[in-house]
Amino acid sequence: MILSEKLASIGYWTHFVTVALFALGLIGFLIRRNALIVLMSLELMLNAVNLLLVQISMRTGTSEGMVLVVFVITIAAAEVAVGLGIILNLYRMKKTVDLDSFRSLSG
Amino acid sequence: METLLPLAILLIVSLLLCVGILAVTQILGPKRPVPMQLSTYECGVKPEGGSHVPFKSSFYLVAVLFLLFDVEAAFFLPWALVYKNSLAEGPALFWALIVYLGLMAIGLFYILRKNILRLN
Amino acid sequence: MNGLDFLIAALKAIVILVAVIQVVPVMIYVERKVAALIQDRPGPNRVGPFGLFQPVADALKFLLKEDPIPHYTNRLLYTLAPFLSLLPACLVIAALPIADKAILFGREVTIQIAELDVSLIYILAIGSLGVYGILFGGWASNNKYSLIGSLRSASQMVSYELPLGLAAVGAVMVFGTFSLREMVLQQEGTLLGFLPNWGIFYQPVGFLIFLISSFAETNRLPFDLPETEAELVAGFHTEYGSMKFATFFMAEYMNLATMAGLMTVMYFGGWHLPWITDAALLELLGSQNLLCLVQVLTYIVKVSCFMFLYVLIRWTLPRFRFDQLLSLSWGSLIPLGLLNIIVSATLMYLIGVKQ
Amino acid sequence: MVFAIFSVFTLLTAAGVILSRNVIYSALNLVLCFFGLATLYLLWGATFISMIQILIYAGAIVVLFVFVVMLLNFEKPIDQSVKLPLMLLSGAGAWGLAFLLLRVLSKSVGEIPILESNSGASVRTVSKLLFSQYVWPFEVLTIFLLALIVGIYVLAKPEGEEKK
Repeated sequence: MILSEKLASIGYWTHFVTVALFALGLIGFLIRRNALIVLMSLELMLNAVNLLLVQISMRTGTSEGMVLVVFVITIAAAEVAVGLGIILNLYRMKKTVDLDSFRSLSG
Repeated sequence: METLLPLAILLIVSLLLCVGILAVTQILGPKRPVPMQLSTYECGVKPEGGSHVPFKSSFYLVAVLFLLFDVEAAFFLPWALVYKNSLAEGPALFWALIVYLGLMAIGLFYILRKNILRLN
Repeated sequence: MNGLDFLIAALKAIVILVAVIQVVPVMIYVERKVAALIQDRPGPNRVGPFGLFQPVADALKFLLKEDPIPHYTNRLLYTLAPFLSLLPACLVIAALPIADKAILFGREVTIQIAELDVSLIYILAIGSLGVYGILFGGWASNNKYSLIGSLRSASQMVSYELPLGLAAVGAVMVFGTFSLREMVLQQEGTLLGFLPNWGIFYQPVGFLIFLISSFAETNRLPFDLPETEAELVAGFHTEYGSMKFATFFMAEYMNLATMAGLMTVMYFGGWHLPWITDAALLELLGSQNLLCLVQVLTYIVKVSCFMFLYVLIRWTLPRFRFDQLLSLSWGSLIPLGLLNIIVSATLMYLIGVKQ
Repeated sequence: MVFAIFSVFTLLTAAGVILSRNVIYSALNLVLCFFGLATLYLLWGATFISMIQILIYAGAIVVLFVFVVMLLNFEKPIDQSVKLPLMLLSGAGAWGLAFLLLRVLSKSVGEIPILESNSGASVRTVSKLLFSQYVWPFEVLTIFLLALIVGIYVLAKPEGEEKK
């Protein structure tokens, strides 16, 4: 397949994939109460952003988008490391990872 | 695209191989389930307690440190790719490495010093 | 894209995959024979001449065994786990450049399944997916021994991925490319007039780190903690039997072959014969396809040497303890890998300045 | 065509992540989802990002998730009583937002003309850019990772001390 043809496939359909991925992440973030799955949903949203960045990068022929993706991946790794550390500590206290049971900060 | 076609075929063939292995054992193998065979194996002794042991956070620490260092090691790869060709343009990349590696070494030294992984 | 393209692609993928799977029976036989030799007993000698058909008998036996799925296990994951470890092992061979070009149906075909420009990272990345088979297998078995075994083995695999990556960085620095094919092409000829121009002479420390890590990465003795028969029953595959059990072993042997192949490519000149360039060899042989055959044979011989080393070491060295294993990786190999990078960078910089 | 297959695969597995009752299935779906995304990048020619995606996301981040799932002991499943109105509300909200985003994207990104020769996105140029123009953000990121190592130690320390 020639290049322009390949790039033509980065069209409306890819926008749909991007936003659908983001929406799925958002829904998971909102409806699930398991802290681990909430964290995973967060990852899905970050990946939707990555998808968009790569898309723009391929469209414009510049590398900035890719560099940003590398940074986003690092941040995602950091977020997961700390997030899971916190979840482990919470589990140690409450023996559950149900987000509804962590109410000690609310009034 | 042309380079990806053999890869796609390899993926399909490997999937077929997996399905094939599963199917062949299902067809050829006899089925004589006995209760003892289907229970948890603990050296022939009756299974004791639940199967999920209380966790040790050292496993978590290994995994999380792996994650962080994997990210850092992954950054070395693009650096190494352009290093050889950048030598003609001056030592900028060399100093970038020194700073980067210094920071990474501090991190590594910290975990070894604090004995986070309970090595000794 | 036409039918011929498709045919060539399919041929490449299937032939190379089948060839790599052949490593499994050969290794079973070699391993048992060498074990017998070292332990001073005859080894397999009943099936066929010199017991040569023993692997076939083993395979048949595995296939004809009952394949129970114990209660208490998570059926889906239990069934899926062996294939989660086999699939990456199959996919990873796509990036190995086995030989240069052959003439097939009147066109030039490279003997490499996928000519990616990032084939080195491809192997590292897909190889790192192999850990899921172990993790899910141990979890789904719902057995204490399996769970602990899989956690330990996964910790081991992830700990040794780092030195593997760092050693690879050294090679990337020297060759200035991620493409394994280009790496091999750069290793033609001689170094200083009398040495073959191989990666090991540029990255001796990197090679050592890579070799040691590859033992751990493929769960071989002296790092076979997943299978410590005496301590953990059998580690993560305690509850597995029949062909599912064999599938884990297939994946292990295929990973072994990939690691040996990768070392050959990165440090031992891939398909090149020492001291003779491809052009001179082509003149000698007269045909591109014959040259390709010689290259494939060279590659296979080099890989076999590594495989034999794996077998020898398995039956000569004692096993490491778990904390020794972790401290070898985090306390020795990773710092050594960083040191290797910085020393190589400094040397390259100094040589570059002098020119 | 191949692209469509893998994007549908990605979306299905993403749905699997948020809908699975068992966390371990979510993790499995997450791996497959990241694998699908990596394939999409590969199909577009962004090979380096594709491999980094597998190496770090599928090979490290989800491994950490699976480790935590294996270490925690889930006796009773959570999420049994998700209220239906809440679910519908959040679903509708999210899809509404998605629709809005889709419109915005096709108006903004969709208008960017597709370059005929996109040599700009090769591995080499990405690496060069990362280590020339973006070298300072990059070093700051390293300091950030260093801080993270210390943070992780503080987070996971107490249990380690009890063990002694």
